[in-house]
Amino acid sequence: MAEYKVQFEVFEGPLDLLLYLIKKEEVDIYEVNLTKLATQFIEYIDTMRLLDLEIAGEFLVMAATLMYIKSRELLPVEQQAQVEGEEEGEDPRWELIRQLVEYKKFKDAAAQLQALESRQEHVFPRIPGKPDFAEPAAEPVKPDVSIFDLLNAVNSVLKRFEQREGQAREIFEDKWSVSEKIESVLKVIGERGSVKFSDLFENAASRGEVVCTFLALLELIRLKQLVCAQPEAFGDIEISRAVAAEPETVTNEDEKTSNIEHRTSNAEGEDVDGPQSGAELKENAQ
Amino acid sequence: MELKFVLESLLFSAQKPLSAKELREVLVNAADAEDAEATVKSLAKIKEAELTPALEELARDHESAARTYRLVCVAGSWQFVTQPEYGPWVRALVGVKARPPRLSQPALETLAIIAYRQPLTRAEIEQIRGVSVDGVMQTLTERGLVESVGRAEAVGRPQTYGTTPMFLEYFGLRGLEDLPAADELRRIPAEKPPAPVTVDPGLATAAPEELKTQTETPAQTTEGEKS
Amino acid sequence: MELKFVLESLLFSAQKPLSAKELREVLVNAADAEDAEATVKSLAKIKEAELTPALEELARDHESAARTYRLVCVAGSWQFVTQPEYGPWVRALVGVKARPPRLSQPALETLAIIAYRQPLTRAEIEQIRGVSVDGVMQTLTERGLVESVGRAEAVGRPQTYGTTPMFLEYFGLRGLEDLPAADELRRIPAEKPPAPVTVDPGLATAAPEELKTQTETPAQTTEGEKS
Repeated sequence: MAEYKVQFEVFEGPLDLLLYLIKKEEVDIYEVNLTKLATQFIEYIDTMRLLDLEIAGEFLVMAATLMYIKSRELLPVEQQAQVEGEEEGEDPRWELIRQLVEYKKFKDAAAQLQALESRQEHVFPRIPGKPDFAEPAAEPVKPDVSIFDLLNAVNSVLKRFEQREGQAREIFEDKWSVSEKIESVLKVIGERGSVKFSDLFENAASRGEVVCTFLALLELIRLKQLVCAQPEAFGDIEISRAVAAEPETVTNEDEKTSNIEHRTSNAEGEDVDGPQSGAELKENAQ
Repeated sequence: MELKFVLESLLFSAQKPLSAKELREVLVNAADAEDAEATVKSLAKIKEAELTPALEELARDHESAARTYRLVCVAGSWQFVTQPEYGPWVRALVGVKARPPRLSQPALETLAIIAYRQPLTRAEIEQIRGVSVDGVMQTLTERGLVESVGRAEAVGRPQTYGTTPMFLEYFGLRGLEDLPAADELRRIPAEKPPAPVTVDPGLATAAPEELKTQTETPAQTTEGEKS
Repeated sequence: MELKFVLESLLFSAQKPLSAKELREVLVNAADAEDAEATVKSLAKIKEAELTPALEELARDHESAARTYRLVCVAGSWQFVTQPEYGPWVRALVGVKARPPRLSQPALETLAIIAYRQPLTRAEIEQIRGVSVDGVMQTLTERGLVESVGRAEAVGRPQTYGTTPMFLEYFGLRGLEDLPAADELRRIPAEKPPAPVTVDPGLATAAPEELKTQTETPAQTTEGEKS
């Protein structure tokens, strides 16, 4: 009885149970005595009922099919032929055996997949450490950020600084000059070959900057340093260096050393690792 | 510099599996380097289609070297893996492989049917298994092992299912052609005999005997394997 | 299971070089697994001294196999390495995969501050940005765009940061003097935080005065600043 119970739990369906019964008989599927098989199958169903197990509908359908097959076998030959004639050669025995053969193949295939599955648990890919020369310094990295991004960042810093401090109005005065913009446009085009018109203004932080950039472009086009092209109607204008034009060095008044006093503080951050020492500070200030 | 060795050095150093396409990109990139030498440049001309035979030869090399690792192609990407028998030690080094729980018997059966017979409808799967596959199909879909691949040209245009690249990865298969005994299982199922079966009077087992000769293919393939 | 092969499978799967001692630990750990089989258990008894001859034999095996990689021992640790002649390709592989993602906005802002104000301390950067820059500084350092260039003449002698040659390369600049003029940024007064707990207010401002001269011309400061 215990054996029955265990077996019932593992049957995937009526076909599975039939295969189990055939296996027990140790015969080929094609040689199985279907009448006997039908009897055994129905006995199992009865046992399942007896054990109060839930019987799936598929088992009952199969039981009915087997009963039908069994009953046909008991009919006289003439009547058998009659039944077959009605069904246009649809022999239920053949249908069942075909189904069992096919199901058996997939059951075997499933077992092979299972073997592969457990094998894969023991297969490990080689994941080496990064080679030594993976250090960024050795790698010529393609710039994926333009100088405009950097300028944009500068402007964000300024904007936020102003918001935070609510001061330094002169900081926000546009400091852009046309000559600076000429320089930066040339630099970008020298670097990239060509640039989209919109890209030049994409990151402009202020109206003043846009104006300066635009004037710079006009100036460069006037000086035949740059050419504009619009590959498709309403498309973006492409700006590139004019052919054979020597890049004119546009010198820019060096304003980098500001007159405004830099008041940098070195207030403690996490870089300060020692205790504060007034004496040391004084000494440094000397 | 022989192509196969260059490919070996790349796959040996790669941190993830690489497809023939990706390997070709690397060959091209290497040739693009400023200081690229003639040999490096020459390999950039190799076509993607030429890489596969070289990779296969390489895999065979490692197969015959019979060391503790192999070069395998899983779902179109090549990688070195250790042999499963060294799993207990490698696991102690790198930790247990993160893998979903093992598939249940019904799930494996359903998956096998889909793998070999794809694309097919749910009704077709159920016909082969003889039971409903609703719950199982949900599990397989959720685990990304099968997916809907289209619709059948049948009444109601039901969805058809097929396996995913994840299926290949999960079982460590190069492609569907790598499935065990694929030829046999993919064969179109035996059709009913052309003419009505004549049954020997009174003999229950006669019909199947008769059938065997008429449906050669299934008969041959399962014959002899007593179940 | 021969020891040498187990060691090979381990070194083949390892992400970093392993010493004989570490390898022995793995053998012991593997044997400690619940389901460890007899062979796995037996190898746990092997002494560290016995590993070295096995490793040396393994290295010789790979030497004679003459493939594109070798097993080498560097500073007492064993690892597989590709032969140098494949460097051009392996380097291209790294290049392909290591293409860095775009810099985030916080990273760009921090970089801008460093570029225009270098050398400066982390505290100064944070003061200008108004937020902590811990993660961002790490990214920038890892990407090789900024580096420590010295120490400030201030309490605790905090590290100062500046941009690297890589930074110039990254943005296509010939030098720092090529940075688009952004006087405003250079002019933002960096005050000390409102209420420093540990610093004597009178003294804290003194040191920055001193720093002033060193931060005026960013292009030049990196030279004389090393401490």
